[in-house]
Amino acid sequence: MSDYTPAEMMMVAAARALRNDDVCFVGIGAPSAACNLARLTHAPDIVLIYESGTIGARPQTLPLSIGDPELCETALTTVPVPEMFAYWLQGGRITVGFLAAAQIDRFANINTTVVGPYAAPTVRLPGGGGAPEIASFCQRVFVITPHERRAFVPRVDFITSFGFGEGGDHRRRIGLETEGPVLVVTSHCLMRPDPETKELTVTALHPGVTRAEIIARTGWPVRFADRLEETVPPTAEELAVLRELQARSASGARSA
Amino acid sequence: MSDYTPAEMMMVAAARALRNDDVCFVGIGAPSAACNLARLTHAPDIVLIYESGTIGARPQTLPLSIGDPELCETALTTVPVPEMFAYWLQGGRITVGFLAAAQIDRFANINTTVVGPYAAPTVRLPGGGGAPEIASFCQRVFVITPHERRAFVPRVDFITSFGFGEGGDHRRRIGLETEGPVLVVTSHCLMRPDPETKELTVTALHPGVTRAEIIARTGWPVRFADRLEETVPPTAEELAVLRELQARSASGARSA
Amino acid sequence: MTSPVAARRAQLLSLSEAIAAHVHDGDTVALEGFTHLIPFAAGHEIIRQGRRDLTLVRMTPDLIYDQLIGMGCARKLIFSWGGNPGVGSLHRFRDAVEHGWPRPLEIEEHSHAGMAAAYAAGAAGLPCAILKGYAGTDLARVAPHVRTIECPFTGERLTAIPALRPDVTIIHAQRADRAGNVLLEGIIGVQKEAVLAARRAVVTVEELVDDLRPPSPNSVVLPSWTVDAVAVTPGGARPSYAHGYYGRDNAFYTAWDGIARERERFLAWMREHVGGRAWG
Amino acid sequence: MTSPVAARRAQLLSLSEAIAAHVHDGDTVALEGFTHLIPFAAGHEIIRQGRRDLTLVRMTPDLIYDQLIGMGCARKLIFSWGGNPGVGSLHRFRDAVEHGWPRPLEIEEHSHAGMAAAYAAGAAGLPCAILKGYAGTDLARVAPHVRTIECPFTGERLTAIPALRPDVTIIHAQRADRAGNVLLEGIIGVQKEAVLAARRAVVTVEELVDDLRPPSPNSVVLPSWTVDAVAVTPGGARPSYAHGYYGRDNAFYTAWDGIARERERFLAWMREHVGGRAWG
Repeated sequence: MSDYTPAEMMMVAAARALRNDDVCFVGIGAPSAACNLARLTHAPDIVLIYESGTIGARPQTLPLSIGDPELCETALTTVPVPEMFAYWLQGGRITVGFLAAAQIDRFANINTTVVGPYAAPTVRLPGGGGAPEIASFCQRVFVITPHERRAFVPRVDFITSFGFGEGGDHRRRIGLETEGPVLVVTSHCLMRPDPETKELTVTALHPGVTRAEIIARTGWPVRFADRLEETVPPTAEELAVLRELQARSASGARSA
Repeated sequence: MSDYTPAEMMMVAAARALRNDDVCFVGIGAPSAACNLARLTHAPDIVLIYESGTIGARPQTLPLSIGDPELCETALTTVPVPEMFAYWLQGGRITVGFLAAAQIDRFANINTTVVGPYAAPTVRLPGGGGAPEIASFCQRVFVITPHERRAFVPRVDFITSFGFGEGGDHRRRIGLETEGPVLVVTSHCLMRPDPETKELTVTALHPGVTRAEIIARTGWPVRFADRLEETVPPTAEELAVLRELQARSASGARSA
Repeated sequence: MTSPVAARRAQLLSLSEAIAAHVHDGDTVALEGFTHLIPFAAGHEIIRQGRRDLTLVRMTPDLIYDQLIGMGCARKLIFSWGGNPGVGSLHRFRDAVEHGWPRPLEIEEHSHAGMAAAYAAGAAGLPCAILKGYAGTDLARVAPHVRTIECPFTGERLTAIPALRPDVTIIHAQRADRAGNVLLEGIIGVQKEAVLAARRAVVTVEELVDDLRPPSPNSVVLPSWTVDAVAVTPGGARPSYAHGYYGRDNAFYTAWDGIARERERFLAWMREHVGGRAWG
Repeated sequence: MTSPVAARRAQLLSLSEAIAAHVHDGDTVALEGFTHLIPFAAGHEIIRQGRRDLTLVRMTPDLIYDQLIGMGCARKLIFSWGGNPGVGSLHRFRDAVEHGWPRPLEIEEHSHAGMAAAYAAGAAGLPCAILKGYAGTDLARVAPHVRTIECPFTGERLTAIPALRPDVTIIHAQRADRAGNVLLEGIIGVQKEAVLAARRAVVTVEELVDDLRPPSPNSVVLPSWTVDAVAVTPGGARPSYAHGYYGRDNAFYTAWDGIARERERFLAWMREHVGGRAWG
């Protein structure tokens, strides 16, 4: 079994959570890598949707933007952006939405808007984009983000995308019928919401990762599942496909 | 000057009211004949829009339905029906809308829904279709209809398409910013709303038509303009183009 | 944990199997196609299978609903223009509304603008659509489904219409590929909205192909996972038309006026043509 | 008696003429194109002509608004995602929001869903859009332009967003014909809505052709009478791309992170490249 990085483990673990019959709303970066890795391994029929309007895209390289030419060229169809958000996302046709996070809290609320107060931020982040409605209207949300203490905070500075709010049945109370963030894939572990409280709980450690590391990298007193599993390391095939995909993409990004 | 029918005079008079820079929302039948006659004579650049979504159609025959193949084949572009009504008609991009009427009253309100009570009609007519919003959102509305007493009634049984309501500033009072039915072209005359009261007033008689005939064919004590004009009879060219168009269409309608 | 949405993929069925599986007595059924691609063959199969108490939804009922209504399949009609385009009345529709023959027909009437917006709202998962239409009309007065709503920014009064959510939408398209993806082109009407607004969708197609060959990245394609059944039905839109396949039978639309005017002649014609095949 | 709508026909102008005629200090200006067909050349001409106090509208500000903001053209930004796609921050946008350099920047922030719906409402002549979005978000809490409205049929609480109506929308398209009709294809984004929502519209195109050759009856075509000016501007979308003409310059998007990080290097780069031509 070959050597691999925590980032590779993260993308492989996220890819494995996808099913062949999923319809995914894909973000750029790690989510796109995970979705295309799944498509090129165990989920050949998975449907990938990018918010630029491309439905059923099958890129051979990882797009740098959500509107790269290859997405449209390989898509089953391309629709206008207002239609994408109205008929396809809000219409409830997406099974899995991927989100990345600058900050995520113990109830999987996500901040990609500001660090500090909204009116006078110390760091102005890009903002919501498609994320707030991905969090509301996809059947399930997978969060994929490196496990660093500055990202895993007790309470986000700004709720860009609603996870479980203050926990419990908060989603239902505000009228959301979807499942929300059922899985958080980090560079070091997998977290899932507690069935009752909805607090994020570590359910699997990636190979070689200790509880102490997770505790040190998490900004709240993190809980671990009673039956804590160990993630199966990336297979040679998973690593080969992922690295090929990223190599092709890197060369693409260099060329004009 | 060749002989012609009242229906031909009506279509020719309607065609003349159109300008080369008009954008017309076209209904089937006489309106379509008038608009295409205008396009093939004095208004070659006129834009014809059919509610099936075809924009800039240039049919060589008169369509039987508003969705005949030739409309799409000759159109500049074809849009979905919801877009047609939202972005193009409600969006205020149409200068002239044509309406026909089963019943029209002295304030140019139009009924194409029922004769008799709505719940138990003696005659069930097709209904509104595009007409209610054509009447609201086109800059100007032209009504084209044969002049028969059963059609020109004091008060319509049902307001399918709002003209001037009870007259005066009724349109403004209900929030309509468009001009409304500024011209009614019949088989026997032209009528225009009085600038103040908005009551339909005869402004021109077609050649050979008498005031007595108009009075006999109109269900209310109809008023005549002080300066009553006589419509210029159809020219040889107008008749030739109109008859050619209708001949081509008739043969089209016979073939499968 | 997979949602029903994901598991959904179009099945390739015969027309009779597709109608039997997806159209039930009492359903709200939309057969859409705005003068183009009207799913006549599917409508005839519904008649042959003797469905009853249907709520029929169509912007322009056209001849196909005149036939379904005249054969007694419908208890209610939701529509926006009920005529024979360019010809005149739909006599079976009129007979049902004016005389309750063969049975009374409840109607829910819209304008085209309102009904198109209601389908779009259904496709978008919204409970209602807003528009500026129906100003000053008696339809706004008599129709309980036309209400007003105030813009929270300008205070402007707008019209609200409830979203349309048929139990099943049936359309006819030019072609489908073997995965069940569907393509339509030409006058596309309100079909995408009607399919996406419905709980189930059945599509009849002219042909099954290996490659949809969409003429542009933006032609209307309905992915396999938005459709429940595809039935290959060549000529399935006649006497309406299929852009690129066959023309509109305007002569038949004109002839229908005479066929449908009297009950007996209508019934005889239906027995002869829909019991068997409708158009050669 | 002819309305302004009818008289309107696209004029063929040079890019500098088009910007001078249609973009004024203080205007609300939308340059749209969702990663594809971003009108960079038009944005650079606005910078060269020294426009000030603009309210800039764009779902994804992208590099072009980073440049306009960094050069001090804008007093306000209306947007829904302000990053360098796949790369990271827009440093000039951040500097303006975090430190008010070169001048304070007021922001009106949306989600993509809300902003796309706001353009569509503008195109449809509605005062507002309704959607189910923003549930539980702090944006709904801090943004005065996000309000709630109740469905008059179900009582469901919906989100309302005011319609977007720019003074002028500028887009880049593949081609226009000599009558001024415009065609775009590929990822079509929100351009149709942005053009139809605006009081004025300027379109830069790769080429002028005798026949638009629309690849299907349903490609996105903007009729001449919906556009005020067409300016032939080959390469006008670089470093974005024009489907069928040239690819996206991903390497430049990556390089921009270094160019824009420091004020001095940014200013030097702009002087050198936008004073003259931006990309070879």
